[in-house]
Amino acid sequence: MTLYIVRKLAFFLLAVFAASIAIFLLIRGAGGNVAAIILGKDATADAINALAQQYGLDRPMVVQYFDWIGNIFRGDLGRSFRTNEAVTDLVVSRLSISIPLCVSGLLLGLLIAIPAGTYSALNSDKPLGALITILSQVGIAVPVFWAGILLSLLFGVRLGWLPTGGWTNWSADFWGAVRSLVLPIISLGLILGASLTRYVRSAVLDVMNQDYVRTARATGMTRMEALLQVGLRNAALPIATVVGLQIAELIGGTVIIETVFSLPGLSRMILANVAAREVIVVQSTVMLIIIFVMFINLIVDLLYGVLDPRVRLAR
Amino acid sequence: MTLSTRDPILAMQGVTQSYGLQRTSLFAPPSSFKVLDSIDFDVCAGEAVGLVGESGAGKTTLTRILIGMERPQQGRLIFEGNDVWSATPAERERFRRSVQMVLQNPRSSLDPRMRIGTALLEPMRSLRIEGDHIKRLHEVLEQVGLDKSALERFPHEFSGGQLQRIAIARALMPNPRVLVADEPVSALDVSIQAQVLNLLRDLVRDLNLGLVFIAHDLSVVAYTTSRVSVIAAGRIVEVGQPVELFTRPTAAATRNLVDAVLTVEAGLEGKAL
Amino acid sequence: MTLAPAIEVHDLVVGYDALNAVRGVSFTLPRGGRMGLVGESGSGKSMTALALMGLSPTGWHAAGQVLHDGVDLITETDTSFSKRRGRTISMVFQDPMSSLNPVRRVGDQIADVIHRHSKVSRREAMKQALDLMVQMNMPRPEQLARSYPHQISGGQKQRIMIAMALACYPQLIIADEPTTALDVTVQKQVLRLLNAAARDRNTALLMITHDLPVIAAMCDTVAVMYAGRIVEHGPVQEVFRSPRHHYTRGLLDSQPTMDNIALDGSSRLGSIPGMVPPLHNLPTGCAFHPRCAAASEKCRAEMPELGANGAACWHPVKEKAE
Amino acid sequence: MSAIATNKPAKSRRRPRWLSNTALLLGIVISVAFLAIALLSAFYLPHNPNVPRIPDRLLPAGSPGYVLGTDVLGRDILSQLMVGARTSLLVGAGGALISLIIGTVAGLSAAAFGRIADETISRGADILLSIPGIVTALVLAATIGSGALTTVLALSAFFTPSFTRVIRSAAMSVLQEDFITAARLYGRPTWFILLRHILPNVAGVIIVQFTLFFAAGILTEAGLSYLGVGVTRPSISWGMMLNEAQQQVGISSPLAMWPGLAIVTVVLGLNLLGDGLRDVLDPRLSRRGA
Repeated sequence: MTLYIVRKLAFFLLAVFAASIAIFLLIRGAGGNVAAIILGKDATADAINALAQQYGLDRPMVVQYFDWIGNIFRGDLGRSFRTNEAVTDLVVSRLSISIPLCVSGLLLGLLIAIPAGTYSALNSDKPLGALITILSQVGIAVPVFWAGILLSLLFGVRLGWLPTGGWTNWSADFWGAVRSLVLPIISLGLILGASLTRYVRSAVLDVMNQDYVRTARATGMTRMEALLQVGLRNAALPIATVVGLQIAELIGGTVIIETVFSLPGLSRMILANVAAREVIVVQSTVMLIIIFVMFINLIVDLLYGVLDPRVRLAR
Repeated sequence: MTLSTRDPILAMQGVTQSYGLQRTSLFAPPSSFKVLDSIDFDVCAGEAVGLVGESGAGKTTLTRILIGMERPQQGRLIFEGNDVWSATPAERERFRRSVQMVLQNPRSSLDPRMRIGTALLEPMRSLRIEGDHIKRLHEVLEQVGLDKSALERFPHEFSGGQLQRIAIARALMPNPRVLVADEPVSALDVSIQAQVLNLLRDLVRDLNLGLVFIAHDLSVVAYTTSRVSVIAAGRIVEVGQPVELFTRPTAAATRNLVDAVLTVEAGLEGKAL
Repeated sequence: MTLAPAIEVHDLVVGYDALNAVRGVSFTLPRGGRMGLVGESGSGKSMTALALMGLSPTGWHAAGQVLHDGVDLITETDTSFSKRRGRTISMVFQDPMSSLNPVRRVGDQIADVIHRHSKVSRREAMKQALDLMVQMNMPRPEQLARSYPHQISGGQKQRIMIAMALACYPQLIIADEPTTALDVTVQKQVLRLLNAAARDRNTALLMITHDLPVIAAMCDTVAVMYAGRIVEHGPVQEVFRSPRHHYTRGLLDSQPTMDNIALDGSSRLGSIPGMVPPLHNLPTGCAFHPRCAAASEKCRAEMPELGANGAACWHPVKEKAE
Repeated sequence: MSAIATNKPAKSRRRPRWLSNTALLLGIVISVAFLAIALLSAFYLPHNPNVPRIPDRLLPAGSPGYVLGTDVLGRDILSQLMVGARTSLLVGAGGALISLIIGTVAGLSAAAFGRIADETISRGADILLSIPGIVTALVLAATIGSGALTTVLALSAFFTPSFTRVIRSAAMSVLQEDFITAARLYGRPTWFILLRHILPNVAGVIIVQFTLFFAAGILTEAGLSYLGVGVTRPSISWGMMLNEAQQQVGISSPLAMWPGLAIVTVVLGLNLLGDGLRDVLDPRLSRRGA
């Protein structure tokens, strides 16, 4: 297990390193002169050079890279060119929206998917089982923003129960903030739940066809006991893997849903910076998101190790 | 018996093979494991020899070396008197044509997307063998007892026994001198096993083939071959005629294997267990 | 007072959609009796076993009558059947590699069975589990009990499986190819264990296998299955010494024996021509007729029933062929 | 013997048969209709979808000349939807096709060219997989600017690692078959085995995955265009139409319905087609059922 953890940690660091180089090269390589991008088409050569000097963009690439990555690990994401605000401060305040949204969306998705997927795996010939299969198939085809639009149409506009957008700060109006997040979370959770349902379903189907489940039943477990005591415990392994893979999708969904409901989260900030060509800010915040996803994947891998004795007790 | 004029076509001499093991911990030195230890093994024309042993005894590695898939770390693989791994390209080509193999699972050993006719011609094309391929196809099909109509069909249209015949036919296409059969009947039904065993015996006799028959079941090997080597923990522990091995096993591994054989007679007499 | 048989099967039919893998199988196995059910792949022997356990795969249906311990198992609900499985009727499966729960320690898996069916404490169940492991000739049971399945050998896993099957002193154990997946040299040891343990407990044994020598060694009676039906049924000594059905004859002739080993080219294994017919394309009449040398027009037209001679054949083998 | 005698339940029991058949049929009908409309839009449109006609603005569906009405600038909705279908087709299929090509080459290489190649490609794919597609799109939009081509690039970057993994694992299972060993034995080189044995046997998987990634591509493209970092005018995308509708007229407008419905229908159709094809083509499933 020690070796397993070491290996996974090493891979995490390697992955972060590789991804950071990729992002850095993509922005420097594909984008050409960063200072020129930031200043736009009409900038004079002098202004571009001045900016390049100010940001150290005229230094060798290797130096710039290590300077940038070093700062990220120190928690310094740089400053906005236009407003001169520290990006780190901006990010922190915006994470107070994005993280609850993202995590609750995932939890809701799992809360839907595990029972629904399990039920439809075991009762594919019953009407409800078939209905779940159909609904998840349809749900996968619904873009998350359209789900958001439809939900706010129903609960916001038609019924007037919940806000269709906007944000009050947690400290200013806690319940108001919660109310603002309900519809975004439901949209995110429903759509994520639809695709997770399929994975849970196939994991459960797969596990329930295994010989050891048959053994469990041959030694006196009912179908339900075999499912709960043996099946789900084993299905947890493939499901954990899939959840890890879905994190990247989830981030995409979060970005979109923040836009639908005009929530001033992290993604809105990135979008604004993309529009404003704040290349360096985009580079840093994007890297932050990638580190987050990779960290979650690391956690999932370690969890897998704990769940599976074949991994845990391996050399 | 042709034992007096022993002139092996294919032989392994003093072959030793070790594999590195995965480290047991981060700081442990890498260790290695001797899979084969000074193996001598050979087969002559018109002779069927057997190789038996439990799983993990080294049968697979021995087979891989015997057919030239793996290079021996120590010792030599000799074909028609030449060391295969230091032979001229022409000699190696001849080795590749002359030593063919039949694998355990017939359903897996034929590409499901390839017609039987194409599959049978594959060795000929790959080994660049000249001649009338169609004539050869018909010859070989007759040798294994299959109809010409098989050529246009796909593997899924055949039963396991028929597929094993097809796999044997493919191995015979390049007109080999040695046939290596790795557990050729263990994936087949009992009533089909005998068909394939009889076919192999006929081929040895009719084509003057050298047959190497690898299996875990001593009784099946004994029926098909005239000389059996017993392998255990990477060493050949005993060589002899099947009857001798059965009646007077000397090595412990042989005794285990003999003891493991169940027969209907012994069962009926209440002496089996 | 005579005890009811361990199991009594009447006209069992097991199928999937319109295809039947088992087409009317009947037999009776007395208490403490040993019966072998022999057949090749596709004969329906494994489906018979699963149907008796009420564990037919999803989508499969079983009909007929299976009397055991005073009830008809075919009509049992999952809940009440589950109180019997592992207690009065249990099963040993073919592949011990995949038949144990990979995420639970093997000792716990045995103890689970005991704990579930007898009202003893967990601690007591574990003690009995260790006892069972000792009876299964497993060295250092305490240490082994703490292992996960992937840490022990195939032979040890199958001993664990047998211990689980025996744990509650069942009336009947169904063993489906219990040694096929094991290394040759451990097969006999496992058979010996199963043999002795069943005898000690007076447990009836239904051996399901393609391996005639195993049946000869373990069983009193044998039923030979072909294409979903029993084609010959009788005491092992009679059936194997002088089979009446041509299929049984053919199976026996294709066994390598001491006689064939003397390789002088004269002795040859008998073999059955052709192949096992697929379920969806069974021959008319006697399903074996296309492969049978003695087949006549009648065999093509009418399906024979099991006769007084124990064989379902219109032209039974006359006498001992030897 | 063991492999043959094991009686695993038939995999075809994954869902009721009537549902599978209806689903495949529906998938075929929708996919064909979608392709037909996308192609038709290249030759015939009721109106120019980019020319504003202010007098005709916000006409309801069924208005004379405007089957589905007009938007806030008086542009014909139906024509925009038709062009949107073409965009979805080009961007979705383009992204799927590029990742198919790279993914197949990479996946086959990982499977066939030894441990170092496998580790490099597989770990590389793992790393790329944890970069959200939307992030790639944002970075590309920030540097080279948004547009249909950028979107195709972002989709390919996002899908290629998944495609690689699927092809790799399919190829791995084919590689374990004995006919590969046989081919090696009679001296076939690796490239030949890849082309002649592995590719035909994973072709089903490739087709199925292409269909599914095509659908995912349409969905992702819609999301990016909705955010304004995807397709831009004069190209038209369903996601972009939704964004405009929401910003300019508010979400209660029927304008927000049509593009959404179009996306759901087409993505559903392609997914159903892919799943149906999987039942028919994927040897890993069909072989077990035999």
